[in-house]
Amino acid sequence: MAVESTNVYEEQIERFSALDRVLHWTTALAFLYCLLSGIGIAYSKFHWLLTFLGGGEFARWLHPWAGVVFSIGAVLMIIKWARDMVITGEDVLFLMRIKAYISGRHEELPPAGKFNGGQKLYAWIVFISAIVFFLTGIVMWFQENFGIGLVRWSVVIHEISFIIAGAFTIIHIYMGTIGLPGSIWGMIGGKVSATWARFHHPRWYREVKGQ
Amino acid sequence: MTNNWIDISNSDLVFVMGGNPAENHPCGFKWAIKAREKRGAKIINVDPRFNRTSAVADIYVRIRPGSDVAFLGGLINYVLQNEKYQKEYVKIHTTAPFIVREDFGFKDGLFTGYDPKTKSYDKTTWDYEFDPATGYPKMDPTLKHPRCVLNILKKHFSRYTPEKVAEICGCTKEEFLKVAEEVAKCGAPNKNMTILYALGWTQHSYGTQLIRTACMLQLLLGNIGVAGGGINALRGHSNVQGMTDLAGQNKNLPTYIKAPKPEEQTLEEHLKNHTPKKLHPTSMNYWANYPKFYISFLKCMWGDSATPENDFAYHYLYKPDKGYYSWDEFIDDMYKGKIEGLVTAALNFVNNTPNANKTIKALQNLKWMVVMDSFMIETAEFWKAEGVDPSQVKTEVLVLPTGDFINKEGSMTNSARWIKWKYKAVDPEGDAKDEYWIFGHFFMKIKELYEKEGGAFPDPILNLVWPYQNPYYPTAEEILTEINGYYTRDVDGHKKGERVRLFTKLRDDGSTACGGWLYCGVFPPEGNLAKRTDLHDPLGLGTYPNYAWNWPANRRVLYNRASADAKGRPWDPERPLLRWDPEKKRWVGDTPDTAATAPPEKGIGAFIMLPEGRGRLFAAKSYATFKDGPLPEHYEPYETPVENVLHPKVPHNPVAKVYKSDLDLLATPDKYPYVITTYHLVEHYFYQTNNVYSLVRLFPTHVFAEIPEELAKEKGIKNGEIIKIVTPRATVKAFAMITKRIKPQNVAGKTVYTIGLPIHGGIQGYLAKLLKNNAKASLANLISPNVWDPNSRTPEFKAFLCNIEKA
Amino acid sequence: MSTLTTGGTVGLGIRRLSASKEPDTSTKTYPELAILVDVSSCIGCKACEVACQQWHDTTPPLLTPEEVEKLGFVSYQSLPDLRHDLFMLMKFNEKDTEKGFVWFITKYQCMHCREPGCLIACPAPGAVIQYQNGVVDFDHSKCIGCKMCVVGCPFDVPRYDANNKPWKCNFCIDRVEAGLEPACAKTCPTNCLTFGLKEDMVEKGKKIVESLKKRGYENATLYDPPGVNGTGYIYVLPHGDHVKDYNLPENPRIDASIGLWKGPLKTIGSIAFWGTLLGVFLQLVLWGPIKVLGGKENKEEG
Amino acid sequence: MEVSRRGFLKLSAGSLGASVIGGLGFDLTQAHARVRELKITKAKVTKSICPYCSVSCGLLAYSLSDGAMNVKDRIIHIEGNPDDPINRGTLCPKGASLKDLINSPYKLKKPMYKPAGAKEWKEITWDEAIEKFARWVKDTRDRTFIHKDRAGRVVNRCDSIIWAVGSPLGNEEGWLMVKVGIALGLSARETQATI
Repeated sequence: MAVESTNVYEEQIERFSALDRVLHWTTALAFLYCLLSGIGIAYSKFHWLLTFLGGGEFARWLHPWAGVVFSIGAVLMIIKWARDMVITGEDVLFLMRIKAYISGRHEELPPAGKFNGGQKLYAWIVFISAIVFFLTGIVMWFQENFGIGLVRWSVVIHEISFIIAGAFTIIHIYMGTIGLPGSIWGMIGGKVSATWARFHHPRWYREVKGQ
Repeated sequence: MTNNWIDISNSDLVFVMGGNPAENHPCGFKWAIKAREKRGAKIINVDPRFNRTSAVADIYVRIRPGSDVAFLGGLINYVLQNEKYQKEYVKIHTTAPFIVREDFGFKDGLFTGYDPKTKSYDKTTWDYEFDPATGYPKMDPTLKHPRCVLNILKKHFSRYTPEKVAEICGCTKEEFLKVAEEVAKCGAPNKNMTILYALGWTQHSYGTQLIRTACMLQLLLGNIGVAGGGINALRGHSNVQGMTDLAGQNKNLPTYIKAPKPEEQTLEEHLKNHTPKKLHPTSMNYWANYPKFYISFLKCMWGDSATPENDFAYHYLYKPDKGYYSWDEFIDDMYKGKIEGLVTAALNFVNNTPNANKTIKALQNLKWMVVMDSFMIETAEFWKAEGVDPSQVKTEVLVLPTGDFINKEGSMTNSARWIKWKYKAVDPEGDAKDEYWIFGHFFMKIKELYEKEGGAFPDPILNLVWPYQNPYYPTAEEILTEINGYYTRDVDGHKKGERVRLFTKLRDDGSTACGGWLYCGVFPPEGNLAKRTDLHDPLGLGTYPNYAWNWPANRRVLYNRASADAKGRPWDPERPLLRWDPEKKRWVGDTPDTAATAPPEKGIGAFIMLPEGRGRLFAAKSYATFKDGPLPEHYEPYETPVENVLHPKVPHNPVAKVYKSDLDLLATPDKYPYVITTYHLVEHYFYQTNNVYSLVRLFPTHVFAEIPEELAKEKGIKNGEIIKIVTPRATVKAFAMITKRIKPQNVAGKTVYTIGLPIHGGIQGYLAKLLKNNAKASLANLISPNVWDPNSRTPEFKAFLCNIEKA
Repeated sequence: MSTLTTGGTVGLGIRRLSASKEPDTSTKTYPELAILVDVSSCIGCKACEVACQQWHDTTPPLLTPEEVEKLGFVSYQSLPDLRHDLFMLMKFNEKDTEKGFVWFITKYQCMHCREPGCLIACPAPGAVIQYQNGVVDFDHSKCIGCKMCVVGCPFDVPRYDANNKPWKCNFCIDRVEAGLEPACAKTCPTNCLTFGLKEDMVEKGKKIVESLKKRGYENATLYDPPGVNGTGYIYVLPHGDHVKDYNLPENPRIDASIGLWKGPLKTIGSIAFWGTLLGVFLQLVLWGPIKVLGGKENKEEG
Repeated sequence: MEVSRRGFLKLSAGSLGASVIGGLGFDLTQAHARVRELKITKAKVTKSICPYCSVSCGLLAYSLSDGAMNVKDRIIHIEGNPDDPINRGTLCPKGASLKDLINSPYKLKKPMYKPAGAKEWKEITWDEAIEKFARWVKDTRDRTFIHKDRAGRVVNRCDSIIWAVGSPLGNEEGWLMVKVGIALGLSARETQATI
């Protein structure tokens, strides 16, 4: 089992600015609420979840508003990070060797930039699903002004994008917390340790260090 | 109605014309639907508008408003020409064999005896030819004689050929023949047709004659007095039949006995004039008992002060000089300032009379007016009408709030003459009182005033029998006792005050008192039969003999003797309304017209109220003929777009009551080309329902006019737009409802458009708030013409002329 | 917990609830009820509409003349559409057809389908109830107001009020439970509405269709749409080839999207959800968190 | 529905297991729908007759209370009387909405009087109203009573008061009004049979 480095002070590199973090967490919280209340509403087995989200009616009321917050956040994210998230050949290679990544054999992986292939993929999933959620959500929210056919299929599409986005979000949350120790602080304090950066994002580390 | 509501389901053909029972009598119309379901009966509907009766009818024919007599005349002609009438029935139950006088005739729209100056007929020629030996009219049982009534009919209606009918009515010949064939089938003894009609026939300037045409058709087809047959007037209010019987129009005292004429100074003279003589040996001529009814009425009114010595207080009775004094002359006299006071109970004078502007103006000439109603009606607020300055109106108005049906115990007589009892559920609203209370207090107060101050001829008031335990608050059953009649002294086994069992027991020696002879029998000593609720129907024909009570004498179908042949065998064994049982030596079935034990051989005529004892195909002068002829004739409405094809020189009913004051203007087709007809909707009842939220809600447009699509296109009128309906008298504003249910018709070579205008406008209840400034101009009767049927005094609401413009 | 207890609810004659397991209802059986609407004897008098409104004490609006002119809505119909305070509506349609002028008059309300779109689409457990006698009713205490019932209903019937709760005809379940007949069926003057057991109503309907055919309406049909397994309101339509003109959907059924959404998508969703959770759990267990390795393993970055 | 002890035990192991996974042990049992109480169960019912058309449908009027004294009664529901052979429980739209007619906000509550030339109604008491009514009739009758007509014949009539009886009146109150009208010798008497 790998041993975490224990020296007391380690050089910290800023990974995310304050704005990035605020943006990420507002959107994340809104999205999380939408996901949970979505599950509560749509899946009868989890209807009990709504009692923790403010009760059935309140959750159904807040869900669309949280969706709006999430959509705005996602759009801002797109504006801010779309450039960083462009998937390159290396990222595709990274994804091809995802099995190595999750089993810790980093040496077989191409050096990752600020965001590795997985993170970029997830970003795009969030961006696209945000738009889909927003459009189908508006149709379902104000269904009187839309044809019944459109409303019915937007329910289906809304759920499909929920399944995709939901699954990847579970992975994202896992990797962000337990999967990669130390990365959560990048998004909370904004700084990561140099060794973390060198290990996970070598290319980004080199750029930051100006080499 | 000659028959009753449930009896309609015994019919083989339900002929609905001049009425819209699906909308105006829905719960009664179920029985026509049941006739179709039970017997495969057909429903035929003839109406200017495709209405909700037509929606369920098998055959619908559109005719122009006002052409009903032509259509019916055509049917009579078809039945006579093709010998489809029920020969046996016509021979023994109608006046077909009677022979008419030689000098009777009809030419160019006029019967013999017309005096243009007085615009009335000398009716001497409208009579039978009497046999000097017997004193009875001559008869020809073989029906060959050229002047027997049947042949007179054949000649008279020969002009109503199918082509002529199509030309006048605006329908096609084929449509007419299709109906004629169905109707003619009902001439067979085992095929009965029932006719359902209502205001669509009565509200014309020749309404009475129009209905007579239908009666004659039914007599020829042998459908009167039979189960599933008859002439069924679907009357208006829930108790209009009761009020027609008991309240009586001007010329009638309660139950059709007559008010005395000035020239009949003694009771004996009056009784002689009104006790008809038989015109056939077998006629029961029941009106011969007129003296018993009359004297019993006088005893009921003035009790002990009506003694044989003072002609039973005959002089207490008012003696009007006008023959028939009704609404039209009321308005005219008020308009001329001859009337000082008006007292109305549950009646909306302004909305119900034609040319309402004249009525509103007339009311301003009154000194005082008392209105009793449960809502604030337009009549009471005539001084708020359009163009009336309240400060100039000198009339003092008093409005007394009355309870409505749910706050009063009492009986109601439905259209089928059933007298049913109802109980009081709740007290009236606020300080409202019911009419018992009001008239109890009113009478005691005016009696007190006359006792204290005297006044003009107080005797009839002071001596009026007022036998109520609480004179200030009479109760329903005490009054019903008066109406039913009671013994005024011990006489042949009956105690004083004991209620009379049936009107056959009434006497003319003053020993019985009876407020309404027709109703005598509703409250025998055993108890109030109006309260009976026994649902047994042994005949299976819907007579329900033990449910409530049916005047006269609980006879559920009038003239039911005519449902059996000369030997007392029912024409149709399947529907044995009445059968002579040889063993029991009695009539079995519905209460018979004649005595229950009178054998058929004696041949007593079924039509017991008529001196001929038979159905009158010809209204002879010898007994109550009509002002406008013994036979019906097609006359155009007073405002008509086309000339009278049969006799152009006499287009309208020459004897109709038409008024000529400055406000009584008549429209002419050049400036007012469109025919307009007014009618009711199922969602409303006159104007009262404008106070009912859940009914006003049913029609979003509240006040609308139904405009044919083609006319709307021509005039560029859009659906839902407010339009003006213009007549020389006034203008009404309404929403335009463009419809396919009224189509243009080709009448006498001209294209005629018809417009429909439901009458439920006004300013009552929710309408004032909803229609705001249009409310006052939304009353349909502002534009109806002041033209009345001469016999029954019903206005011509159903066909007049107008023009329409965008508002 | 949406699984049904086998106790209380079935005892009350409930056949199934929205978003809940279908209980075994073999213990007590109730006859299926229905109302037959014989359009051939319907006079369009709206007595049913008034009786329904009176019994349920609702107050549908009075349109002002301005609203009427703006809507351009002028007809014998009382309002353009059903509302949360108008559970049933008489629909009028004047049309010249090949068989001459016909006035299509139809009583429109919740049809109480045997396969109710609202119940299937509704995600809230217990919000939509189908009784064993076929009546479908809403339970506002369970409803979360997500309007999926409107999406699911093939007849477009449920209407929402300001509290975001759905309203519709409930077959006068309170009257029916107390042994009375629904208010509309009782008041119908011409017996166009008949209330009774479903099989009796179907049988009577067929007999009326036969008699209509004899009277010249060749394509008279009995409208009991199989797409929703038959309905609680069945119609005898004299002009069976003009179903649309009667303002009735031609072939109402549960839309494929709802079937997809409530069926396969739910299972796929559950699989995806649990699969991913299992996946990350396995990663944690098999390879453990990907830690930053100090010292020798990653000497190549050096 | 409270889950009775026996009901709880009936939770078979299978469903219990599923619920643990599903609800983390939370048992938010289904409170099922309760059918609305029949609103007319305890109400007093009175048999009456619809005042509108001449079918005179029999109807059952349900009022607010069981008829106890301390109750201001009010109609809460009206439906057809199934035992009336003519309408057999059916009612048309007007009959079905009779409750709104009886409880209409536009019902007149007090006698009202409009003096000559006035612009608005004035409320008056019943005594004043009856007094005025009787006084007006007496004055007009006394002033315009015709004992003998021009030809010297006894006629005993008064032509200048119109006494109009509407058809909504029942037989008894209608006849009472006519009886008073005849006693007063009013010749301008009419009933609403033809308009």
